[in-house]
Amino acid sequence: MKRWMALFLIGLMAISVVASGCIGGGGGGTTTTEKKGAIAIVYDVGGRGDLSFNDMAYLGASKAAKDFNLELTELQSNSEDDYVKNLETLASQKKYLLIIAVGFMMTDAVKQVASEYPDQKFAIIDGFDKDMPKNVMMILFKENEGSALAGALAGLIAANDGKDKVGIVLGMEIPVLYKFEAGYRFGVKWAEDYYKQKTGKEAKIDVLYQYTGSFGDAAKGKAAAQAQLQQGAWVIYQVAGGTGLGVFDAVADELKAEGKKMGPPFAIGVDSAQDWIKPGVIIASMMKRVDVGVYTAVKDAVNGNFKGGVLELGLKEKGVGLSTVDDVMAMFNSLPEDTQKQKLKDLGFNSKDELKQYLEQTRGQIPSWIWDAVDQLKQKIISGEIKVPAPMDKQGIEAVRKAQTWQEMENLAK
Amino acid sequence: MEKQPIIEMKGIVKVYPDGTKALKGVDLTVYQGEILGLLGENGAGKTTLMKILFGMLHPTSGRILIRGKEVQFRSPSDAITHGIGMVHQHFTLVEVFDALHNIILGMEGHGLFSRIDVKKAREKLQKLMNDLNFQVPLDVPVEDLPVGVQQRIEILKMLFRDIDVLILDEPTAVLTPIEVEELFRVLRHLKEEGKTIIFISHKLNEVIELTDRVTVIRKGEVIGTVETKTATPQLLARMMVGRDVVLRIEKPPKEAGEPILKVENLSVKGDRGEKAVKSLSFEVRAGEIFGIAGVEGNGQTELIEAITGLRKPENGRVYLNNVDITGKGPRELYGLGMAHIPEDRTHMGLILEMTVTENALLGLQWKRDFQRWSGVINWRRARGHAKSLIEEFDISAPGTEAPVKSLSGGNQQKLIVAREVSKAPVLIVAAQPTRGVDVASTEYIRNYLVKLRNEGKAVLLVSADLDEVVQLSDRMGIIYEGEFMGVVKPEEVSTEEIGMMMGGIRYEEIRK
Amino acid sequence: MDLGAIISILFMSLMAMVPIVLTSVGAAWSERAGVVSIGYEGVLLMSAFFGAIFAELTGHATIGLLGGILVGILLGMLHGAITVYLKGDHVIPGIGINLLALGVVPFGILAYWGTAGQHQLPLNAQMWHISTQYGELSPMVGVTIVIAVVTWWVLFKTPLGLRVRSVGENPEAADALGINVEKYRFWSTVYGHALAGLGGAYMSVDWLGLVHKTMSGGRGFIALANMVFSGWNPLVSLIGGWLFGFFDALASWLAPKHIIPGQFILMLPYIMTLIIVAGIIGKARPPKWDGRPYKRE
Amino acid sequence: MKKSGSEILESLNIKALIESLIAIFIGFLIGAIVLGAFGYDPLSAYYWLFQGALGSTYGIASTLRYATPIMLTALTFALGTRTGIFNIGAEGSFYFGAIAAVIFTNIWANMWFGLAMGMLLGALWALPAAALKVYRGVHEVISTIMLNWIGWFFVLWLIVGPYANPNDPNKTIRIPIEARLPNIGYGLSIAIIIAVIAAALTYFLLWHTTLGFSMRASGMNPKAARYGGMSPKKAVMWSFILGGLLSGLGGAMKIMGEGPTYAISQGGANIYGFGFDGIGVSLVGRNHPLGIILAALFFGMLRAGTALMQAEAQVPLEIIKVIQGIIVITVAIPGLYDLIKKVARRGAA
Repeated sequence: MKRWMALFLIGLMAISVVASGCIGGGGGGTTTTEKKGAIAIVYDVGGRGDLSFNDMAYLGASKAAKDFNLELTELQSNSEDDYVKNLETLASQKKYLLIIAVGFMMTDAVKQVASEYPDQKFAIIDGFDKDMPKNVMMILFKENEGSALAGALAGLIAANDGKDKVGIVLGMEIPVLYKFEAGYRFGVKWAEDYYKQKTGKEAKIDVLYQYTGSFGDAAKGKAAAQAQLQQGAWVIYQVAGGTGLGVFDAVADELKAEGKKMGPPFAIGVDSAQDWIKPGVIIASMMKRVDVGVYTAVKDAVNGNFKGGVLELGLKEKGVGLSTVDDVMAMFNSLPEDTQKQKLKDLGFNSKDELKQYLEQTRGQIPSWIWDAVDQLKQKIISGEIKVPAPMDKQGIEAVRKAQTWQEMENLAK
Repeated sequence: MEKQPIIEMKGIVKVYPDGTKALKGVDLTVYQGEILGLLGENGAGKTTLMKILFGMLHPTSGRILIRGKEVQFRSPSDAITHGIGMVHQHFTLVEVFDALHNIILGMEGHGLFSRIDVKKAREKLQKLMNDLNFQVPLDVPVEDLPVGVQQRIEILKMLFRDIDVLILDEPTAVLTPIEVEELFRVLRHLKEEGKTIIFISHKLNEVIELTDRVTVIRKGEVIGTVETKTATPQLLARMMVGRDVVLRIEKPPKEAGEPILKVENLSVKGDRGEKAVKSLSFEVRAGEIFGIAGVEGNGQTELIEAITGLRKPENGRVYLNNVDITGKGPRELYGLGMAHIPEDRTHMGLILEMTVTENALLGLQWKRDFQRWSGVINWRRARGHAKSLIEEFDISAPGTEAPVKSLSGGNQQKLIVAREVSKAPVLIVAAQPTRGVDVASTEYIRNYLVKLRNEGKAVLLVSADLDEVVQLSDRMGIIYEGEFMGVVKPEEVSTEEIGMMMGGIRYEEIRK
Repeated sequence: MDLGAIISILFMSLMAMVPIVLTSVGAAWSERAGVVSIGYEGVLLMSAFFGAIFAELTGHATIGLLGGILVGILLGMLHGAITVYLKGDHVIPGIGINLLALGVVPFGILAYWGTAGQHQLPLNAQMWHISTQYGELSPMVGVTIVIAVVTWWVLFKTPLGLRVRSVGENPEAADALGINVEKYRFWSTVYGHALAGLGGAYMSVDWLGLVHKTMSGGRGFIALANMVFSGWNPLVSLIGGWLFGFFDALASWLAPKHIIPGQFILMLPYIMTLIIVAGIIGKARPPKWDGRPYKRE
Repeated sequence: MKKSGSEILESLNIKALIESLIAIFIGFLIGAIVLGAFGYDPLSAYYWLFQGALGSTYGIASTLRYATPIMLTALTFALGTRTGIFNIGAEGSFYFGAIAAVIFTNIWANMWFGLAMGMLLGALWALPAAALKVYRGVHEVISTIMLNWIGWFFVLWLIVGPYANPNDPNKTIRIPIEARLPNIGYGLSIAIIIAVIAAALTYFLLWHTTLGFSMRASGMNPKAARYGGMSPKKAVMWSFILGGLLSGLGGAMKIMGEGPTYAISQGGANIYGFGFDGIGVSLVGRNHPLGIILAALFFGMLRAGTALMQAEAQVPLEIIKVIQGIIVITVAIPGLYDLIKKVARRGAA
């Protein structure tokens, strides 16, 4: 029997290998054409495929690589312990024009490695340190500004439909997310005020919020969103990476249950223009244009304009903003060809144009004055007339949560 | 009526992988409808023979015929299909199942996925129990039932499978006298029903009371078969234990000194909660070997464990050199001058995976001699110690750092004896000191025990080997079901009388 | 809390219970036969991944579920081969399977779909759901209930179940009555892992419609806790698993109200299990030969 | 402490060591087949893997850095198995060691104090499982799995709540500079030296002390240990406590010795998984401190090499986990050596 089992085990291993061979496909294709140089990108632990900022960073880097004929090297990080090693390994090769670190988690690592390699140029997304060496460009985003637009959109949709709750589902409770939450709350309060001024009717809109504790557990996101929907949330903003995918799912289910193809209720996407993931469900996305940031950094490095220090991208710099249909289509076009085809097939569209039409139709579900109002807020923020709070710690966010009006919140921002 | 042989075993030989010859060509005939007693000391080969008949062991050579047809059993279920059932000394019941499910297990009827027809099974069982005129509760988990009832469930389990031959291995060992009576009644009833019963026992009275014929086995050979009607306890005892004494041990007469070990009214419970040792009292004096003879399983193990600190006694006291040691742990006892040669060499006396040195240190590890500083072992000394034990006791070992499992059984045992003696004890408790040990080592160990006695140490010897006890002891107690049937000087009694005491007859009764 | 909310929580908890219940029921069966595995976390993850591939290749969610079962069967055979036939340790292979899953799934997602970490399933590869105004229900909820009930029934009412339990309680006794201990143990292990495989595939092709590299999220361990909690009884596992789902849903429900830190709610099942195994409340006794290899003398 | 190398080797089982090497070989072999199947070049992958791990001083330093925490958690597991128990609670003790370092160095900025408190809390977290095992007979696999999760959520709460860094709440408060472990270059702290010393001490404990003697004796044969005057219960208790202590030390050193952050990240990402990895290390190292040092270095190497492997061979780093998983499963096959010999003989015949 033992012998038989031994053969079985070996057979099983063989089967598993063959099976994995069958599902094998792409990967590994390295181009042989001459490149003018190289850039490298180190992803955060989430890694590519988050449909969020790691993917956006890739989008920017790959576009830059193509435009400037550069070789692109990507490194995943298995855990935080890998940051220093990944950066150090790349830096020691001394062949990269620029090394881009994606994510605030890498701040300390970049600081350390950059001081060891003063001649190597670095860029870090979302990371800030006041003692950062000169060879590092720190690209920051004003997520609070973008989130304010999401909040205004959500608040107005709810008010317009006579609802009194909107939701936000977040990932792990980390301070970066406080900026999203605060901006969103600000937008909602602003919407209350705007609605009252426009219609003369009182609107009181509560924000249901939940930190799910994870960026990777879609089940949790779905449960959280379902709970909020049941408690009356009319629009839900997701700021939770992979967990947020469950939010879309929950809203889609809700629509299906009501026999609707399009919202409301709606979801709002985050980071990239995520609308295409579930057209009809996602009214818009708060884009954080990590791609723009990365592209800018590479461009500067190529053109010799690279400067260390902070590059802060807000609404004004088009670093954040609500997605337009064109943004969504651009994002969609950046997907691999077969993914696009498959997605269209799933959605039951014959062409990209149909998708585009559908997206426009979705946006048509809400009156245009709402879109105008959101744009109005955007202009005011750009002009500096309105300031959006950006709390960086627990007390800060608690203060925002307590604030009753957007003006109160604005005072906190000052 | 002419007797029909139902089972014929011919020339059964069983050699275990380690070379032990358990059966040396045994012939056994069992007739339809009789109760056959299978009598013998332990190690005689009774159980081995029956396990072969039940398909649990495979004979090295020999043939088995059932109703004249030759059979070969691969497993117990083969035996059951041929109508042979066995109730083991330790039961094979699923403790959490009730009696009903234990009995029908594997014989549930219908397909595997259909519902068990509990009602039908119950009816069938009830009828069976009514026929046999004994009852067991069918719905109580068997772990909650007394052993006597569990045994009946085992018997029912076999009968449920329509067996014709029922083998019972030492069935009365764990029963109370009333339960024994009840069992005998059931067995007689079964006989009337036409079943054949093989009754393994070492208890003379029971064999005489119950069986039709008795086959006596000794050292893997059949000594003879007698009609029970014609047998006397004396005859059976002689057949069972009688032998030529092979080894002679020189033992000069010696006056015993002060009592070293005193045991007073000691009662100990066994693993199943039964009373294994019943209010036993005795003492072992300096310069004396006190032997305890008896068939295994009569409380010796529990007695020794209670004395050596491995088991908490129920009642009574134990004194060593007038110090009350009742309930003290081994470490303290070793400090007070006790040494213990345990009966289970491979599971208790040694750690087979460890080296000779490590084993030589077992129980001595706290001695200052072997400590470099407190808590740290001085292995150089320990190795030296092991080396001196090897030399002194002439242990053949590949080296002090070889794992002990690479030593032969005899040398392993010598290592234990050497280690225990090196503790410079005042009392040596030696349990089965020569079991499974080759002739040369046996002689060496026995002589050494006598030497210790001559040096004035107290020796408590427990052995299932009667020769050993008789030859070595100055005084001996014969234990039966946790009690002494008599405490005698070996030279004052005959082997026959000892055999009768081992079979459960009190010395006073024999002398009457 | 109005009726709608209650029904909604109920639906959520029913959907959430499926992988936990299936795994607990499978694990209970396997341990009743005496084989312990702590590799269910890895089985869930790998079958979620491979199940999704099967579903996408064929365009049928049900094939995906079957694919998950197949992955479970293969892993169960591996575990059974090592533990039952080669008499190996019961815990170590599970550790290896969990570790393997953490490599195979992220690697596989990247290699197969070209995305890192997660993949959304196309609609045609997702299971059809029953929609109501309070939320959705998967037919798998019903299947799970049926599996739990049938498994319980077979385990406690049929000859097969009696034999499986005897093999885990006292293989000697079973062996003496002609029951092939190794065969029963091996196939029980396979069945246990197959159910976990079904649960894993459910997560990807049915419940969530996506594959994520850490999507098992500790459910394999929760399922083990639930199994102990339920006293190795599939029917109680069903209720226990639903309770876990219910508390999970309730915790999500309560979370926006921010009463106690979420971490403490998440701890609850583990604390409860610890209390139960410690015998402080209730009684949980594993099968007597659970986790012990059986060798005939 | 004078001992010959051969003596240590004797306590290592050579055949078992060969089995580990076979397992590693099979792991790489299947890894290569998987890589090949997906269109990657396994040779180049492995070349750059080893180049990355051993080809430069920095690579070697990374290898040592990665080897440190898993060496300690592996020792925890090994102490358990040597005492006959399956202690998979290293993970939980590791969390508590880490959080203890954060909490207590901020009370008194002293390295030794931080390490000591890490060990203490690590040991404390091992106590419930020990007590449940000894007094209630609860199987340690169940209790330690549960305790790991409870510890995980508890520590998550501590790091997001009371001990979050007010200036940078993405992590906990940092270890004060005075309390950090001295750096010996290339991002490597003296943690590795302490870990190797801990392994040596564990060896010394198991093979040179009375306590270690009774632990090993209890693990191999509790009945004989009792006969030898030892207390198997006490041995089990000590095994849990000392094991927790080692993992606690590992957790404390992870935070106190590893830059650049010297803090626990939110979500506990830099303290998660070391206990589980340690089990694999211990199994491959045959539960022997010397074997564990080697196995930890090997596992550390696998992780240190991934950066270059990704950069130069474009191979996803997850392949390393695949290889590790296969190695552990292969190690779990009992009598692997004899099995392979038998199959090989059959093949030759």
